[in-house]
Amino acid sequence: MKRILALSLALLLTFAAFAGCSGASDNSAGTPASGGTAAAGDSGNAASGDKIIKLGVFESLSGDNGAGGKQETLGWVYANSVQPTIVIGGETYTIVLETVDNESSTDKAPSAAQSLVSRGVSAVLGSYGSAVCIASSAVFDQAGLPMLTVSATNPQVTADNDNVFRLCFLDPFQGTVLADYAYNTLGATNAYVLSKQGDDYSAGLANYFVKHFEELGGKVTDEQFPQGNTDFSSYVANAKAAGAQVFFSPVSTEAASNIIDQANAQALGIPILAGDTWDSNVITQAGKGKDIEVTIDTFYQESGTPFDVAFKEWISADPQRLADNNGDDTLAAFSVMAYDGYFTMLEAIKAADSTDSAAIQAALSGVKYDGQTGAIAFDDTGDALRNSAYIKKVNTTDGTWEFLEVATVG
Amino acid sequence: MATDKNTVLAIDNLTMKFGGVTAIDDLSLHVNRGEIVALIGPNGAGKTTAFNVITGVYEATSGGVSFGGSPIPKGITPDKITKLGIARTFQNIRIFGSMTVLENILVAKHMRTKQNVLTATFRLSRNEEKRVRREAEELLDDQGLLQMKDEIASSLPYGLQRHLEIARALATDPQLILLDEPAAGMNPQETQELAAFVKRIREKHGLTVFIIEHHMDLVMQISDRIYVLDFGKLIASGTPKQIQTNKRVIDAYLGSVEEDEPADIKPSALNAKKEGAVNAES
Amino acid sequence: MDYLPYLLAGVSVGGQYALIAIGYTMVYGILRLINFAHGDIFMAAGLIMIYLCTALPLAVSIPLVLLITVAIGFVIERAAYMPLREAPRMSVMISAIGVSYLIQNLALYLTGGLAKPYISIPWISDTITILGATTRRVTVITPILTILLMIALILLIKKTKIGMAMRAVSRDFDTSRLMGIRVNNVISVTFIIGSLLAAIGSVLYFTNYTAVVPTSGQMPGLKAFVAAVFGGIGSIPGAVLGAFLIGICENLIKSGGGAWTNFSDAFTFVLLIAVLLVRPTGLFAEKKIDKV
Amino acid sequence: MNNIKHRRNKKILTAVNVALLLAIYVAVFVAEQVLPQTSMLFVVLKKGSIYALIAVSMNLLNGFTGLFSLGQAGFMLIGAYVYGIFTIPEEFRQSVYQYFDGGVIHFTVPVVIALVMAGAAAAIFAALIGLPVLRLKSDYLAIATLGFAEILRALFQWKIIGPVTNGSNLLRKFPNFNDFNIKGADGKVAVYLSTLIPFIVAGICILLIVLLIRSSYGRAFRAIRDDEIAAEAMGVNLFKHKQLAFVISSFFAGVGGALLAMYQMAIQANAFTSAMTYEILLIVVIGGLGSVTGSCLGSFLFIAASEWWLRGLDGGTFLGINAPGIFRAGFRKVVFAVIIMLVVLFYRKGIMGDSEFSAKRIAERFRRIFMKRKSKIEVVENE
Repeated sequence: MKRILALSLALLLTFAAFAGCSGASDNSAGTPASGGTAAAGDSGNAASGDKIIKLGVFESLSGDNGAGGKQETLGWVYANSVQPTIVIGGETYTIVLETVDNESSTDKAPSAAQSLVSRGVSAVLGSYGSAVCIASSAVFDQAGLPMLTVSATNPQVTADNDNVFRLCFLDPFQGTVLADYAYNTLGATNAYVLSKQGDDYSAGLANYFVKHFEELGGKVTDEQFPQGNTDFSSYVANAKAAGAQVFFSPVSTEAASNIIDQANAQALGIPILAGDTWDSNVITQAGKGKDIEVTIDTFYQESGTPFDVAFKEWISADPQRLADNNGDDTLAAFSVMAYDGYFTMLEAIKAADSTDSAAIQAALSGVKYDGQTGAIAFDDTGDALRNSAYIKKVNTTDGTWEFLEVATVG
Repeated sequence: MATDKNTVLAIDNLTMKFGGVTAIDDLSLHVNRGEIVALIGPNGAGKTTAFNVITGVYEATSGGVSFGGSPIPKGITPDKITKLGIARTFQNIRIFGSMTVLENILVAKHMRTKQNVLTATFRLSRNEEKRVRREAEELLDDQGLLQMKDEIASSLPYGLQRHLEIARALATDPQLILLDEPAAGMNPQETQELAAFVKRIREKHGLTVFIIEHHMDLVMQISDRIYVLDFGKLIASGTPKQIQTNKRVIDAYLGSVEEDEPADIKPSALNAKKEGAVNAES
Repeated sequence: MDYLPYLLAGVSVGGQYALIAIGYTMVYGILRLINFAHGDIFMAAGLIMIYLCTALPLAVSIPLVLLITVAIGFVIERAAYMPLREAPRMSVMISAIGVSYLIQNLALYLTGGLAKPYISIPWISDTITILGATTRRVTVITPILTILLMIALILLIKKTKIGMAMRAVSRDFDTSRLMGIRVNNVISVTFIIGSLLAAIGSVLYFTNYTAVVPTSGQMPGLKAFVAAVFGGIGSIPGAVLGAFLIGICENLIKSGGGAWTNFSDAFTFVLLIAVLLVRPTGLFAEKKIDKV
Repeated sequence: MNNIKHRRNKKILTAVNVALLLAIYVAVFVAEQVLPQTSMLFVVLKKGSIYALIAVSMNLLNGFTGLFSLGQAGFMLIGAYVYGIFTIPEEFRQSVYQYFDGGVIHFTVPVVIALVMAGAAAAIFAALIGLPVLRLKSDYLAIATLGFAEILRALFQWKIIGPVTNGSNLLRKFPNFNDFNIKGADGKVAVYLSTLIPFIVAGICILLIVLLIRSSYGRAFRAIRDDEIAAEAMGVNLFKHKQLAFVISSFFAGVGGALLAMYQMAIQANAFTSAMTYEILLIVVIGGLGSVTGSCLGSFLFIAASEWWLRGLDGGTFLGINAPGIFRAGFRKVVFAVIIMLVVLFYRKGIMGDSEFSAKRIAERFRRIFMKRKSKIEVVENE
């Protein structure tokens, strides 16, 4: 008896799936999602008869990069709430965001990407984290969808991927800026570099930092920790044993807060330097009241502009958004980058004047847009023409970011 | 006992110790071709341990076992000993429960089939397979198990499972078969059938049989010679007649004999007494 | 090369693994079940502590978190494992994997998955210096507390009635049932003790490594299980020794520096396999001769 | 007499089975031409067939031979990497191996040969670790094989051998399923084969495993599972047969890993975690230990449920209910965990137990129903 029950269950589910998908891919199961993990409401369901254009939000909402992915998604959703409609071919379209979680893992990313493709999105926004971008770029390429990431800095994200565009600077640039800063500004000649094994971004940025730092004549101790490791006390001890004058660690916020904590516990005593992934209030909260010096480079620095104020109000208006932003309304750089990315994509859609993804992809490379994070333009491989990074420090007394300088190279 | 040409199995000064316990103490015995030899003794006398040493499950602490005149090298795995030609059954039935009756027999034939994993998978050695299947079905027919060849082994009644285990042992084309309490749990009528059967496999397959058994009437009826073990030591050996009247054997089984008991004991009486002794001891 | 900081770190993390490993080895000893969810109960204890401390004073929240964790352990056993008492071993293991998924993803769903900073418990998280190496007081407390708890547990098992019942059930499940031992209660007590030790371990562990995420129970859980197997499944002193050995070796490898550091986790398994080759059932497990 | 009748019946039943299988393959081919390429059904079919092969290879070990091994992810890793390393076209090697200036391997191998090499590499490695590991008893064997998989994962990400394995970075740009689509003159795809290819490769491999299980060696494996000591007493060399099962299972896990690489189009050693092995174990146990069709059915259900049907639970709407507050990230996995525990609660031996879903079972079922009705009619006639 049980066997028949099992088989009929299986057949029923397969049948339901068939029905689901045979209804063609544009109106997938359920009404068009109001999108976004953050609060709904703002971009309203499609009124009857009104035209809609779907944009896919492909982000890491769980796993190691979950924190960064959630903060970046806030940028997409806020931008969508500010500008929910667009005029294409004379008609106003409502922009609907379709969200999917790639779990920051390269073996789940392709299926998550395919799920977005099956919902008939015209273009893809995201993702945070270079590895999942690289892993899913081929899936979106097969479906002819352009992909715009705002925080994945590894060069391989756009190399030989003509459907992938990027707003942020690249690791070679970021590595050089940080190596310069360590060698010239901090005066360090002996650096200790700790990167995470199996993470493209981490290994890549560390590689460029080491290369440039050694070109400047500095000595480097380069080590990697395995995935899932939380005990950094030995690595801190290694740094002290190596007599390093700067501790460079391009890792995710979860590992970062452990490093800060153990550096403080073992009185590391030398400045900690890191890349854009550390630009989040997880770090300022971890550094508050600790005897450590943390300096990072990033794409954007909050400076009380009307945009900053409006964005912060929008975040604190909803408890879920506050929780996604890790409890307070400090703006993470990649949230603002996402905001600019949304409008860059809108520029491309207007230039293409159609919802066809191929046209949008063609138009995207020619887009020029003046965003909150500076002028945006693309070179022929799809990378942003950016040569400046904001350097800022953790103010350990009140747990906020303290702007230092804008660093440029060449 | 000089080991002459037709000695199939010989155990020389075998001792087996588990930690402090001496399960078998300096045991020597031999079994000649075509003989049915029984190994009896109260529970815990070391009978099954002796079988396990012969079949390589345990490695002897000292002394050795030789088969067909040549000594069995120490520490070789049981499957190699089976390949030499010694097959066995187990005290508590160990058939392959989830497989069919025929498959149980075919497993025993596996090592004798000339094949490797590729020829077997792609069914290249077709005639080998036919031969093996035919032999297996003959064996089952001989055991009266043929019509249930596709039944799952564990669904068979207890008695038939016993027969299956014996048939499976025969399927390895042995020269010597070790039967470990085959009649355990069988009613008298089944025991008689078994006695006839053991005699038949000796004639039909020219087999030598070495049997551990508690059913004295079965032992006395079919054995050419009997060895008696007590606490790991050989206390008597000889024809069934001699063993029945041997005082040391009776003591071992019954404890010291009360005065009024008649000297020679009929097997059935001995048997009943034995049940009593066993319960007391375990 | 001053090895003290590495030894200290090793002994401290070794002690924390030991507290988890004891839970593994007890549950396995009795149910022959690899309780995949045990590492996640350890993580859940950490998260619950953080949420409790936002509302309650420390003196209340520590006993409360121990209580809640024990309750979770008890409920998991009754809900997920008891109905499968007669099921094949593999199905109970899948149920354990299911529970592990459930706890991890429930934590992700409720807390949003962001790294939550663990509160600093006053006395034990102060920094102290021993012979020149600066570390936290918890790195010294952990080994001592672990040894004390182990001794207490061994006394419980050797001297008390419930201890004897546990030994009986682990020796032979069905016969002890025949002897009138209420097996389900014994199992529940095992889970309760296991979860209690895991909760204590989590308080110590997260004081040292303060970021708690839904997956932070995975690696310590796996290492504790390796320690339990390493020491001989079913033997509590074996599990504790195994955990200390793994903790120390792991950190010594990290001190090796250079290209070797990313092998610190993998090395734990090299160590385990080396031991299993010499002693196929772990260091202290009793040799089982299978009756033929 | 009944022997001939028996053999005739057997022929009919195998014919029906073959027809059933063919029907599935035709259905997949037709579905691929008819339905829109973007449908999630093809994700389930592609990944489902790959996981089915890996599940059957694990079932060969855990289900048929009774060896409890948790090393599947390690062998998939070897298979995926060997496939990737030897098939990346020369012009992409410079950008893929960017930190190792193009890596050391500068030749490519046709896809079919790469698949076999992937399996062979995994098999060779299995033979090596089989020597020390196969003497261990069940749970110790499980933890030892799990250990080897973790060691492998750390090894493949080691910077020192980066020129071969690209260290922590992704391998990509190697041929994948979509390259098999036949393009028409105008460059547009005329015939889609990208879902049929994994079905065919997985089908062939599973057929080989079934042939092995039905052969004399398969019986020896099952004998070892039922009673190791009795099997040895019947002349089955334990070590040789366990090693054989372990090596063959790893070969097909390697091929499965290569197919997974073709599906994902980018692979990273970091993703082949023990959690991946648990997923496969889940499929095997829920499908039914010792049932090949059980593993296949279990794999398609597992992929469909986790990757498709429950996807809405993360993204705001599910079955028409629109509640972004509840359906947030992580909720899908919570529901999935509960489903796993319920399924294993009700189907202790798995959905299929250890029997196979085949024409023979359907025939038996009809015969049993038919007999019951016939006996009722006879009763009526006799009165």
